[in-house]
Amino acid sequence: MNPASADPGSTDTGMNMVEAINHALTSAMVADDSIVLLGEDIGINGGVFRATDGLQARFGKDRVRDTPLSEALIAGLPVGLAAMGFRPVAEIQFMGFIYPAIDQIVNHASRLRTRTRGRLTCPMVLRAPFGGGIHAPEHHSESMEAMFAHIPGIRVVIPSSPARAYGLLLAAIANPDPVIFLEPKRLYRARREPVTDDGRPLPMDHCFKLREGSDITLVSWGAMLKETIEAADMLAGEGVEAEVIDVATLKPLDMSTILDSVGKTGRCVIIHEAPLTGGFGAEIAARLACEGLMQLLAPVERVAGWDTVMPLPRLETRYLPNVERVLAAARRTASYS
Amino acid sequence: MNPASADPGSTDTGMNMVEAINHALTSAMVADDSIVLLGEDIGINGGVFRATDGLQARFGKDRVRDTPLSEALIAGLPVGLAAMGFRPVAEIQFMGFIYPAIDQIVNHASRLRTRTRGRLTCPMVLRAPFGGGIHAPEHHSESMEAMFAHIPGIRVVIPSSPARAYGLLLAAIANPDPVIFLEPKRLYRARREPVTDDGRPLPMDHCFKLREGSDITLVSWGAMLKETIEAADMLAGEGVEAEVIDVATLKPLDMSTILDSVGKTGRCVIIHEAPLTGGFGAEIAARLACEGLMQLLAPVERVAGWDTVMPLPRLETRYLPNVERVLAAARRTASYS
Amino acid sequence: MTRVAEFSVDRIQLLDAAGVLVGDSPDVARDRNRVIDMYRWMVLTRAFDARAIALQRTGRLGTYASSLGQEAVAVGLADAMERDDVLLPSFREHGAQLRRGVTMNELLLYWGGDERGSDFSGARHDFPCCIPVGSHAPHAAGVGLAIQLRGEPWVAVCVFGDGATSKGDVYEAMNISGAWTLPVVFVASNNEWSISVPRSAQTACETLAQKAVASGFEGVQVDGNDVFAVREVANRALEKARSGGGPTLIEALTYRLGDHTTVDDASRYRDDEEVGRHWKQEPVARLRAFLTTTHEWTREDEETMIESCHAEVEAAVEEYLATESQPVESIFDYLHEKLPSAYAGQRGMALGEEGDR
Amino acid sequence: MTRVAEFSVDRIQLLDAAGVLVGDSPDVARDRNRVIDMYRWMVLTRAFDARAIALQRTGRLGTYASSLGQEAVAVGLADAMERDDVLLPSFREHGAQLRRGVTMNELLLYWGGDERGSDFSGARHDFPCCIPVGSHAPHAAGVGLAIQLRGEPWVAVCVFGDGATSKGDVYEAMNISGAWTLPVVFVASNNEWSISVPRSAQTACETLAQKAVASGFEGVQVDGNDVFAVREVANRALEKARSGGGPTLIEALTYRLGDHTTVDDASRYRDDEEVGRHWKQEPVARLRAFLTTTHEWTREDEETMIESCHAEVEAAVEEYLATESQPVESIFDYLHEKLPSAYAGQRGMALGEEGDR
Ligand SMILES: Cc1ncc(C[n+]2csc(CCOP(=O)(O)OP(=O)(O)O)c2C)c(N)n1
Ligand SMILES: Cc1ncc(C[n+]2csc(CCOP(=O)(O)OP(=O)(O)O)c2C)c(N)n1
Ligand SMILES: [Mg+2]
Ligand SMILES: [Mg+2]
Repeated sequence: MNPASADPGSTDTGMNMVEAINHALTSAMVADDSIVLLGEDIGINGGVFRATDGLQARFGKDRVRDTPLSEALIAGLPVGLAAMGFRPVAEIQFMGFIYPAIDQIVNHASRLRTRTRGRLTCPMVLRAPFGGGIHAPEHHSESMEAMFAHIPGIRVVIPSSPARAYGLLLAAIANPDPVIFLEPKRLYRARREPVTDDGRPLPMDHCFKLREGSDITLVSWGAMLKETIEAADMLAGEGVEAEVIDVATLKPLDMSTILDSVGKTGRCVIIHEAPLTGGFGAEIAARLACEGLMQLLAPVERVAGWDTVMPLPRLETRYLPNVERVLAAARRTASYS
Repeated sequence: MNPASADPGSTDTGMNMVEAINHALTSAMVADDSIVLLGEDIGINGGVFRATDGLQARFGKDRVRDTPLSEALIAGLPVGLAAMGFRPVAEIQFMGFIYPAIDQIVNHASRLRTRTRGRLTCPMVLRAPFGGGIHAPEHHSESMEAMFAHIPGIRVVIPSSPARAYGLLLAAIANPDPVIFLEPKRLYRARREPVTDDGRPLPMDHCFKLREGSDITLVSWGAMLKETIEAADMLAGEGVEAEVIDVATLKPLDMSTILDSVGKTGRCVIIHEAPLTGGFGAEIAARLACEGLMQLLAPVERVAGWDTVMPLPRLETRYLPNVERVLAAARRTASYS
Repeated sequence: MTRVAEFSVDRIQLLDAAGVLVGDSPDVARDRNRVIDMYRWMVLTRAFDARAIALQRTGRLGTYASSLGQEAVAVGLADAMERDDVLLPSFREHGAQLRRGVTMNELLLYWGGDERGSDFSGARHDFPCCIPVGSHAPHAAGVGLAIQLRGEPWVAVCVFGDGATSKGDVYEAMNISGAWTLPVVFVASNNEWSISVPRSAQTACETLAQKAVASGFEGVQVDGNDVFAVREVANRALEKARSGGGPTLIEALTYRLGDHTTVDDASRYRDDEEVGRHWKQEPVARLRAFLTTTHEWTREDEETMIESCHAEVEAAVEEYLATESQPVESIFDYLHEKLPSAYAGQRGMALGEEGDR
Repeated sequence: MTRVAEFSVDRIQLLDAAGVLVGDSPDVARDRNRVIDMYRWMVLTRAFDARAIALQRTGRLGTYASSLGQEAVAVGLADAMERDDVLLPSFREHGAQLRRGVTMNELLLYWGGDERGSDFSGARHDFPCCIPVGSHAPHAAGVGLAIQLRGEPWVAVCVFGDGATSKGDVYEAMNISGAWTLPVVFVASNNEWSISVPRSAQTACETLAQKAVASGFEGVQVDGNDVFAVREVANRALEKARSGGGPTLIEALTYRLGDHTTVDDASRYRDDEEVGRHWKQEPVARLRAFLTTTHEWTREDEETMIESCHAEVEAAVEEYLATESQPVESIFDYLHEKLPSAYAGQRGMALGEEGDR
């Protein structure tokens, strides 16, 4: 249930996403003593994906702590720690095991500031790998980010590249309020890119435009940006210039970037791995129907996981949206008149 | 934390929603020995809202069981019971305490049939009161139905009247798969109406049209239908005939009834108590943007709770959508051109 | 078959139901002023409780959970704590909160539905009430870890009820506190009822103290209506925690003399006879009897104290009733340190409504 | 100070590491065929494990969790169970599943990513593997309740690891099983590691058996590499549960000789030396030694058995490799008893894609 290891590389050859996360954690911990990492197997083992590789050796057992196998606690203990002035960064080993932690997120982390009118606060980050595509065992491939994006008082951030993982994680850690940081594990080792390890955060609450285009807007986040960009490239070959938007921070949602784009293109396809119904794509499509309706030249389409249980690996690729599905939707949308 | 008591009335004077639920449970338990009720304080106390009043006396302690204070268990134990051929109906005392139960819903109840290709199944019902408006303590007024409506493999049902509570609860109990049955506690004692205690279920997976109209479609569920209908009545006075749709079963969503209505009216306002972002209203608005776009004559509006933590009672009414907000949105939408 | 481990649970009582010292007399019992001080906090708590219920009955307070009969647990515990220790209460520890500097006005605001009630002017590090039963236990572990990491001599004190001991998160928090030798004292205030569910239906355990065995540390039972014993046991547990000895679970045996809350009707599920029996054990009368026999506490002393407590409560009630609600924008203004611009529109709408009215 | 409760934990071993009987000789040990039968299940399990790992290494199986070194826990337990008892395994009880009639093809399908692997042709009431650690413990309580309500003599047997004992839901399930005297046997298969976290970091408890004290029932330790002792202790616990005596927690002391799973690299966090030490305790060699000295087990007997086990495994592997995936619509067709019409369109789209390719 923990994938093969690799040691975090240095910046020269570039970094993959796991390495970028490792570097962001390192950089933050060097700069700020109050950061404490917690989670299952994050110590000597460096996390089952190696995101915390070497950190216990470097920062000691006080600051990089293996917890007992207790997810409710992994979310709840940081609330106490954060209220006392620390900045805990906790890891849930896989999103499939995050559910016992929701109570602490909804009932405590998200509202400690509100409840106490700012007397106690909760600057914590809860990291968890999520999503399919690595042929993982049962319960290891789901995408349930929408459950979190509905919870008031938190941020939900999902990186889609090593550089954005680096910068957004730094931003999440620096943020004075709780952040759920969901890492698309299919991207962990998918690609290396140059990442400047300069401790500089990227802005949260902000969509990233990954590709400019004037014919159609493709909106996605996390791992599905891979297929989305592939589709955009193919569309370009067909003479359709797609603008690709990486939502990155699902909550709070930077709708203006999306509205601006759709204002220009009049057409929008939203792509996500999670089940269609009540997925976060619904919020974006809803906002288009509410705030961007008159700009729409074609029905909004959502390309998403089916409204079914995520199948085991043999049928996994039949569940996950693929480039063909994205392309088909984009073609329909682009040619709609 | 438990509201004043009242003993379930009989059909002649009509029933309020709690009484209707009590009668539905009774009727189902008389007809089917395999039904077992579980929850905190549901026995001699009859539940803090008295939904199970008198049931332990009538059906015995084997079938109406007070559990220890353990919500994860209240959701998880029924999975085992159901797999063995029973039909458990479990109560979570308030939705604010349901979060530890989500793990069992996502990872087990919803997928036992899928995982075992139908060898083991999970015909369980999880009941929980939810929503604001009764000036309840902290954590007692939230509406997080959208979190559940995103989970594949379950049904999410919300009644909005005594009769629908009666019929839909019977349907939920008879259903061979898990149902999350959320009861708008503001309606528990709000209104009495004649309910025929005949053991007849109402159809799930089906919206109810509560009012016919051709000018605008108002879509809501649960407690907010009260304000929605009030608004519809006032709109009628202004010459605007609103069609009012009670979604009732959020998952699976009967979108065709909504699309038909909006096909007729071209205008739609969706009303819910839950926070706006990622609320279930998003799904409905999204479906309109995807499947009903060309019928829309005006932007879809959503009238919802703010994207904030539910405030304590003193500011509760400033959080919950009220008739004025519904009216304002409906007027804007109806007059849009 | 080899015996590999043995455990036991002890119970401590110093003052019997008649107010007679039965164990070693603790120092504090000999100090008249200290005893009177503890007694006053208990009396004040009871007066506050009664007034809060009255306010609720007349629609001027929300649902309220009285601590009638449990005052010795709260006060004995808080009395043993240092200012910089951190209290993580459940929702029935008014006496401990008051004793630690939470004002009555704050308590009333909280129970009256105003978030400012949890913005304690004193006890700045104490946690607010915790309504989701037992969910503050993990926070206590976190607070304990913070203290441990800083090498400070303070202790996190987490109080919950008998019902809470059935919660998985309480167990998880106790387990990690044991594993990491955290400075945490867990107090199970066993008032025999979890709303309508009796302690005996909550678990097969003969004691709640033995729940600590599953987390590898000591559990001890104390007569929770005996403020001396509570204070003594708390002291020991606090000292142990302060000196690196790790957590303790204290089971305080007490009784909820009132309804669960103002919306509960306990007569639905328990006998008057049972309640009557427990009135004979209750902590305030017990300490008064001790004061009377040992420290020449007179009827006049008593009346003066009761009057002053009532006056104090009344002053707080007046302040509470005169407190205006916060403006609607407060719903937004404490959500994040800085309101994300995405919510500015909603804030405006909420304010706009203000204008509409 | 009064002592109010005492508890203890015993450990049972019948066969020492050298395969010599040290306790009372259990009946089963005298029955050559029965011993050989148990031995064969253990050898078969080990052969299966090795083959599964090989399949994973060559890309023909998904991530796999081997039970190398833990065969005696699984087989001893399953051997003690009745057919109508219900096994709720974690993900490392292949031996128990095989012994109870789950086929090797089914196990391979499951670990190969095909849901049909949990549609057991035998053992129809047994639960599938449980990946979310400990989350099946509440199910065991539910199964126990079902059995109790029907007045049947069966028992729910729930197996989990040492790491799982830190989970709140495991505690909640044990607590209710105690409170309701449910016919459940909980088995903590303590293999000393929870991935990279050693048992000692999981809890301050000296034994995991003592976790039962918090739920008010008996906990017992057993040498988990001693199939006779496992069987004996399981028998007692099952009999107790069958006869209305309620739950037992069995802590089986064993060791995970391999990596956590095929994607783990245990050399990152533990010494070869430690693993080497544990190889001297392992259950298969131990039982073989006993068979050799007591029941004239020969090298030929051994070779014949190993060959037949391998043949059995190979046949299953062939069957597995020849099994076509289910069609895409199976994603929809087991979601509900009847697919809600709302999803018909999606099912169509999923099928449509089929055509596109
Ligand atoms: C997690 C959770 N479940 C249910 C409730 C509803 N509830 C409030 S208090 C209570 C009983 C608590 O009993 P106990 O822990 O003994 O504390 P006491 O009320 O007796 O002080 C219940 C069930 C809650 N607040 N939180
Ligand atoms: C709730 C949950 N958290 C985390 C994981 C990831 N994980 C899989 S196995 C494992 C360790 C389990 O250890 P233990 O209970 O001792 O069982 P063992 O693997 O040793 O058999 C972890 C952390 C999981 N499957 N479920
Ligand atoms: Mg209690
Ligand atoms: Mg283990």
